[in-house]
This record gives sequence, structure tokens and C-alpha cells, in this order.
Amino acid sequence: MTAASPSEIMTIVASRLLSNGTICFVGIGIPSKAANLARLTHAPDLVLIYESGTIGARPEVFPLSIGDGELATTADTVVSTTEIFSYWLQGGRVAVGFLGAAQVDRFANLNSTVIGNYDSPKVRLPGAGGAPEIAALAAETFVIIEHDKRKLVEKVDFVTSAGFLDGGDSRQQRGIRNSGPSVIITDLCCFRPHAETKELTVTQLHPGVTREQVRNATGWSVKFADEIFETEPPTETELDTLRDLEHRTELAHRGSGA
Amino acid sequence: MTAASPSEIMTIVASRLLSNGTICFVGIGIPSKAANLARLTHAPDLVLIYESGTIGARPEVFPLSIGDGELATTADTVVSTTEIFSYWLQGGRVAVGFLGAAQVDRFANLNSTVIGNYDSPKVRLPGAGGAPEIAALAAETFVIIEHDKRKLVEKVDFVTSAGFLDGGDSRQQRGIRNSGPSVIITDLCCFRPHAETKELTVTQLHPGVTREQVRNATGWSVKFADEIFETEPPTETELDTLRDLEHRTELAHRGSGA
Amino acid sequence: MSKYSPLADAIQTHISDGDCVALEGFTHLIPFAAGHEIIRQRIRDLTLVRMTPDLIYDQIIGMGCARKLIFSWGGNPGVGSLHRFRDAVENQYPNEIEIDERSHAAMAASYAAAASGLPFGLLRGFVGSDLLAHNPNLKSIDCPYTGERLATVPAIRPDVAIIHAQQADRVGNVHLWGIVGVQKEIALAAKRVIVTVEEIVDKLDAPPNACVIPAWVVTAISHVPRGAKPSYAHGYYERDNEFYRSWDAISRSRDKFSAWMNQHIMRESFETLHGEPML
Amino acid sequence: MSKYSPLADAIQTHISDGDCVALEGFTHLIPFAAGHEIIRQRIRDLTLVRMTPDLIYDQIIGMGCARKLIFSWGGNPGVGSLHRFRDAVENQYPNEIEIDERSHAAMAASYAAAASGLPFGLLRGFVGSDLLAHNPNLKSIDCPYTGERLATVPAIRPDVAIIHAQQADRVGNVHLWGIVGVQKEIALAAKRVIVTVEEIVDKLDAPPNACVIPAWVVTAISHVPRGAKPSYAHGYYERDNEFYRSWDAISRSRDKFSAWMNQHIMRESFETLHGEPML
Repeated sequence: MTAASPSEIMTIVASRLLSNGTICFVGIGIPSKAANLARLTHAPDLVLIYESGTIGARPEVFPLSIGDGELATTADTVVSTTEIFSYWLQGGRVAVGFLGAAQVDRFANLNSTVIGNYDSPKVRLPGAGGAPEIAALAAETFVIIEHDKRKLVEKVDFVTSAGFLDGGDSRQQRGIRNSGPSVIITDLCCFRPHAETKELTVTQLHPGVTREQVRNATGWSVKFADEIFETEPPTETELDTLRDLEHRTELAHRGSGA
Repeated sequence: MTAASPSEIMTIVASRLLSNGTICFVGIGIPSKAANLARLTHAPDLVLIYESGTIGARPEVFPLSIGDGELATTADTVVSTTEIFSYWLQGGRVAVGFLGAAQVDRFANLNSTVIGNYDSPKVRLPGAGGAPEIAALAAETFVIIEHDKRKLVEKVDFVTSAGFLDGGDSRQQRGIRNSGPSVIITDLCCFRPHAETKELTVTQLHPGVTREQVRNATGWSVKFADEIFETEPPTETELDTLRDLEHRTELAHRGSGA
Repeated sequence: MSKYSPLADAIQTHISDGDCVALEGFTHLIPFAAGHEIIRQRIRDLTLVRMTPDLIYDQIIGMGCARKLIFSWGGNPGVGSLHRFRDAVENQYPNEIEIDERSHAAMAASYAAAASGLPFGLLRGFVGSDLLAHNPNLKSIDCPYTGERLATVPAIRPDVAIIHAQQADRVGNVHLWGIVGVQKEIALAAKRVIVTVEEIVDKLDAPPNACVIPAWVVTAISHVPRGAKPSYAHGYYERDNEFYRSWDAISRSRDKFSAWMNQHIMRESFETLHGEPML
Repeated sequence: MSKYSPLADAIQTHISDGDCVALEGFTHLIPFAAGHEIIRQRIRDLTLVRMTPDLIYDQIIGMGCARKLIFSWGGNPGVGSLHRFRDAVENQYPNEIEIDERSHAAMAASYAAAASGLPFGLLRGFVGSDLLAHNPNLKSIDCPYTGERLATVPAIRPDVAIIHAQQADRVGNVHLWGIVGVQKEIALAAKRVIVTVEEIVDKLDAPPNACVIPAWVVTAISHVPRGAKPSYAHGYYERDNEFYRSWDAISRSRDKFSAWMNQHIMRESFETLHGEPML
């Protein structure tokens, strides 16, 4: 078996953070990959909720879209999109919101709206989707993002979903009641918010990754926690399961276009 | 065939007011009888909505309760009670709200809450149920009530559901947007609100009923319209269909307790 | 991780004196067996919540378990009054009962608000009704867009919701169908949820958009066949309309009511009356 | 009383230049065929509404039919950007497009409010988000009970909603299942409703609590098998993920997009591309 790629490590590390039985509201893409990997390894009773209304989905392959038929077929129940946001997310049923973004900043604010100015953007991104409310209403959120200077920035161009805003207690001051982002997982490391300043601080490095690498790939003058953990390397089971899933997904999505 | 009883005439007259294709929100009891009679005679495409969430119910027997299984089994669809009030009634989908009450007054206000004082009532009645919103949100309402001095009163002890309040434009002044009660059907006659004062005025007498009878059975000094129509006697079809229904209902409800 | 337990245990563990409890069911699937267990356990000072309090609430109130009722229509459907409820309101017998009275639309909005994690529900409600003057909980706000005045009701978040359903699987995922009323809403509005079910199945064969309540929302579940009798369970048994009619005479007199309750609910089991025994 | 008509007639009769139109579908049952008909009829100045504008909105925008978009997520799911949408926002090509941007929860609340006859929806939404500063439609109110500040969104009441469903009966009662998104809400929110369906059946065999839209809510209905291609219809055909992927390259260049649209939508029929012809 070839060694795990940085992207595979990121997915595997993220999956480990989801404990069995957790109710998890999953964004599409890598969050969905990580959540399903967790479900197929150490957390068989992880409950996956997608904003398309599928509760308890158990897809056999990664969905390409958040509303793939695979999600509905394998779910315990499928409710309207209205209901998923009102009764389930806003109703306080979700323990972990699992999000991606185009940019994350030093205080864990997320941008998925525009690069540049809102009224005349350099790049118009898809937009908020469910993220602002997932970020504000799940008990806590995990964020997963590729480690890149243009993605991990000092200040996001647009706060789509509030992290710790300007740091300190500014999130609480604005009336947001949940605890917010508890971890940012990248392909190099994990950040966690500093207990008081809420600045994202490196707490964990993936195997073989140096502080220098992290510094060079981060858009702010990055701080490291006093104690840094080294990520356990992927187990064979984790890597096998992930690659199997990727392979099945590849075949399934290639086939369905006929 | 024996002649129609006053109560049968009341039901039949009420049924005639429902034209085919109308979307009708039906209260239990005589409103439900009248609506189903209409459906089985001249208005086969009458759409019956019950507050239990059944849309397009076509019961073979009169339901005893508003949530009888018969309603669900024969309906086009069954939605939650939350949805029936929000999307269907409040959403403006209902043309006719069909209500009963314990008391109706001179300005068509309905009482189904208490006889006497609210805080120490002589008789505690079941209460509002869906009536206040049916009365305010169906495009118009029909009210059916037995003609009795204690039921047709000068002023209701408690306004459960607003009719024309103090008459004139007081209903509009309070911000109620629909047109309100358009007819009160009793076992003696029909009242309609006067165009300006909104006082309930007799516009129609059932076969053989005298003005004197109406005066004696009404709790206020009752006015008669310039032109009074005489109710067409029940046709054989109407009476047959109604009695058939009553008979089937009797058998069905006796049977189900086994 | 089984959440199954005998009904008596579920009631004893999760309901205490003074709790706010909703046994919901819109004519259909009314959790009678659970209500009887509350009475047998002589739980006291309950705040009872329900859109359509009917016979089971008449019994709970008549047996002196309730101190307050939040409701919108309290009657014996198609028959008439609830005499024990009336006796409590009109004569404070067996005890005074406080009431918080709303309309159906307002109750539904209160439940939906709680299920949605909102402090209040918004509706076009009870304009011109005297309910407004008698219930300080009914308020209004101005629309920030049109300036229209709209009605508001506070969310209702009971300590315990009890519902009866047709089926559950072995994990405790619950499936109900037919007239589903506000059961999903009350289950999601409450802090704890007790479910009784007609049947336990290996696998719920629920249609994709059915009314399913996932096991992880349920606090405790009990297998109680005929647990909704004398109301009905769509697909299992019909409504016992005769019993509803006979209740009028039973409940009209205090003595007759007491005797009936002692015989059928307190001493013997209700099931002698309504068919096969509960498990 | 049949409401059935050919799709082209339904679009021509019920949609005019300048209308506010919502073609809804959360990945599933997206009414592509109806969108293509809008393009072929060169309807202009539309206000487009949708939670998840995807390829069909990219096409409508790219062909110059839209002047405004109310939305919450505009992308090619699992693939990336909508290049025609981006070109309109970033470069005003083929024309300037005004945007009213909300979150999913806010859009859903806007639809539900309109379906419920309310002027606004209430939610715990977008606190701390810059969306608030850029969209004057997003406001807030104080809870009359707790004093908490809550978010509000104005109701969205489109002139026309278009949805695709699996089945309808001959009268026009519509049944959809699987991921039903906000289709019932938008159908009830809009002034007029156009439905396209996969199949006409003699009798809907819908479960009791299924997502059914009664015929009397529907303005016009058209039988359009494969009318959701390249999205999918649960139980009929799968999502054409390959097409979604290939759209990225087609839509990236203005010329390539124009050529493709002319060939597949304007001149030939889309169905040559996606299988059996429409009826």
C-alpha cells in the first residue's frame, strides 16, 4: 500500500474526531468523506444529517452532491429542507457541525461568499448555503480546509459564518450561544482556538510535518501551543476503508451518467 | 318517506350553500354532515379539509370525531396539524370555513368557550379549537346552529371567534381581513348580515316556519329583510342521501366498539 | 443501548410531581395506557398540555393529578363535555385547576416554536377574540417589513412528551402514520420523550418521507399493544366510539367516576376492559 | 377540468417578462425541461429565486433571461463554480444581475412564511455574518417574552413556482418522494404553480403522509418524462454526475457555452442529449 497522502491524512484525522453516536450535520465534500469514514470504522452509530433533509444517511459511496439519491435511500427518514433547518438544526439536535470553506481566518471565521469586495468581487464563490446557521446552532463545529496561504488568511474577505469574530469574547457578545469552532483540520496540522484570545493555535502536527512548513503555508504569524501532539499515522484499516470508498465512488459516479 | 325534520332541513339547506369545487374547512358535527351531504349530492368535487390534517377527505359515514380513521383513509393526503393551520388555513387556501358554536349573537360573534363569566363560569364549554382562526382566515364562513333563545343571543358571553364584533366596520377596524360570516343557518331560517350595520337579518324562512316562531326563538329583537325567500323543500334525493348516511353511520359506530 | 423498558418503569423514572407533561394525539393514537400509569402512580401537581384534552385528561384531572392545563379544546369529541374537567373548572373539584387557554393554531405554533428552538411562535391568530383579554401569554408584534400587527404565542417546552405510535424497530426508531397530529412537534419540543408502541418490528418499512422519530430523540420506549385504546391505531384497531359515548354517563357523577376508576384503572387493569393484556 | 397542457403552452401562458420565478429542487427533481423552455421562449428580466441555483440557472442567466437572483448557494454541486453566474456577477455579462443573498435556513424560512400567509419568517439566523451588512432585507426583532433578538427574513411569494415530480394522477394531484426539499413550500408560496411530471398514473398510490400537492393548488401540469435530467428522479433515473462534471468546461468560456446552448437547447432538443424524447 502506498503511503497516505496529505489529503488522506486530513480526512482520516477529521474522521477520528467524531465519536460513536454523535449527531453530526455534514457539509458536502471532505466533511462528508470524513464523517462516512468514521461511520465505517470506529463510529458505526454516528448519525449523519445532510441539509437536503436526510437523517441517519448511510451512503455506500461518497455523494457528489448533498442531495444524491444514495443519501435518501439509506436514511432513516427524509424530511423537507424547511424542517431540517427548523426542527433539527435550530431545534438544537446537532452536536457537531462539520464544515468546509474557501477561507478561514485567525479567529476561525469562515468565508464561502466572495474573494475581494462583495459588490465587485474578484471571485464570486457559491455562497453561504447552510453554513452560517450550522456554525451558530450546532453545539460545536469542526472545520476542514486545505492548508494554503490563500485559504488560511489573517482576515477573511467576507464573514459568511461567524467563528470567534474579533477574538476574545466577541462571539458571545454578539449573542451566539454555542461554543463555536473547536478544531480546524488541515492537511498539515490541527488548530484549536486559544482558551482566552480564541486565536487559532497549532496543537497537533501530522506525521513528518515541520513547524516551518505550517508557518510558510499560513497567512498569519502562526502560534504553536506549548504542547504539540503528533498525529498518529493512519492505520491500515483507516486507509483501506477510505481508498475503498473512493474507489467505489469513482465507479458509481462514472456509471450513473449513461 | 316521513317528512323532513327541522334538523334535517337545516343540514340540507347548509349543504346547498356549498358549490362544487369549493375548498371547505369543516368543523365536526352538523357542519361535517352538511358538507358531506353536499359532496354526495350536487358537489362531488367539494374539497373537505378537517383540522386533524386530512385534505380531500371523502368519508362514507359521518365521522364522530374530527380525527376518525375514516377521514385519513379516504383523504388525498394527511398532513400534520401544524401544517393544516399554517400552510393551508393561514396560507389562504380555504374558501369557506364551516362552523358550529354554542352561542351566536346579533353581530355573528361565536362563543364556544364559557356560559357566564370566564373566571367562574356557569358552564365551561370545550373551548376555541380551530374556530378563531377558521373564522378569521377562511375567505368567508358559514355558521350552523340550532335555533334557540339561549343560543341566538343579543351578546355572546365570550367572543371565541370574531364575527362582526360591534357591527358596522368594527371587524375591518380590528384588522381582520376576510369578509367574515356570510350566513347563519338554523333549523328555522337563514340569517345574513346587513350590508352596512352587519346585524344578522333573516333573509330566508324554511318551509312552514313563521316570523313569529323565529321571533320567539331568537334572543334579540330580530329584523327581517325586505325580501324573504322561502327555502325550497328538501328533494327526495337530498333526504334519502342524508338518511342513508345517518343509517350507515349508526351501523358503523355501533360496530366499532367491539 | 436499548431504550425499552416496562411502561411503569418509564413513567416512574421520567415523570415527577410538578412536571409539565404533554400526552398528545389528535383523536388518533392517544396514549391512554401511559395516562393510566400516571394515575396509578399517583403523580401530583402536573401541568398538563394538550391541544385536545379528552377522556384521558378527564381521568387524570378527575383523579387529582393536575394543577394546570394548557389547551385549546377540551371535550368528548362528537359526544359533549368532559365532566371531570368541567367539575374542576366550575367547582374546583377535586382541586382548583389553572388554565392557559389558546386556539388550536396557537397551540400548534407553540409546539412548532419549541421544536424549532424559538422562544415564540408567530401567527395570524385570535384577532378580535376574548381569549386575548384572558390570557396574558397571547401577545403581538409588528412586522418589521409591512408594519402589520401579528399574534405571538410563547413556545411550550414540556418536561415530558408522551406519544403512542404504531411501530418501532429494536433500536427504538419510531414510525407513525395516518393522522399524525402534532406528535413529531411535541416529541421535539419536550425535554424528555416517552413512546409507547403497538408493535416492535425488525425493520421499519417506512416510506421515505414518513413520520419517523429517530431513536436518538426518544428517552424511553415501551411495548404496549392496544396502548391507545379506546382511541385508535390506524392499521391496528378502530376507535371505540361506544366507549366514548358511555364515558358521558360514567363521568357525569363524581361517585360513579371514582368507582369506575377504582375498578378499571386503579385495582384491575384497564386491559380487562379493552382486550388483550399488555406485555 | 384537466389542467394538463404541453409544457411550451404552460410556460407561455403563465410566465411573462419581468416575473419572479422559482424553479425549485434540492439536487433532486430539478425542473430542467421547464427551464429550457423558458430559455427557448426568450423570456426576459426574470427575478429568479432558488436556494441552490445550479446548472439550469447558470443556463438561464447565461442566456440573458434574468435581471435578479434571490438565493443562498450558487454552485455546481461537488464540482465547483457556476461560470455563467460568476460572469454575470463579476463582469456583468451578458447583463448586470442584482442579487439578494440569504442563507439556506433563511430562504427556507422565507418560503415557509409565504406558504403560511405571513409577511416574514423568524429564525436564529446569520448572527455575526457579513450577509447582514450587505442585505437590507435581513432584519431582526425582539422576542416579546424573553427580549432576545431574533432574525427575520421577508416572505418570498414568487409569481410562478415550477417543480418536477415523479407522479400525478389524471386530475392533477401530484406526488413526489425522496428528497422533497422545499417543493411543497414553494408551490404553496407562489401565485401560480407549474408542475412537470415523470409519469401519469390512474391512481396515486401515495402513503398517507406522503408529500402530495392537491390538483387544486396546481395551475398547470405537463407530462415531461425525464424532465429533471441531468438531475435525477428517485425511482426513475439517477443523477447524471458526468454531465455535471462536463458542464464545468462547457460553461467556462462564453463561446463554448453559446455554441452548446444553441446546439442542444435552442436548435435541437435537449432530449437528444439525455435520452428518450419528451411527450
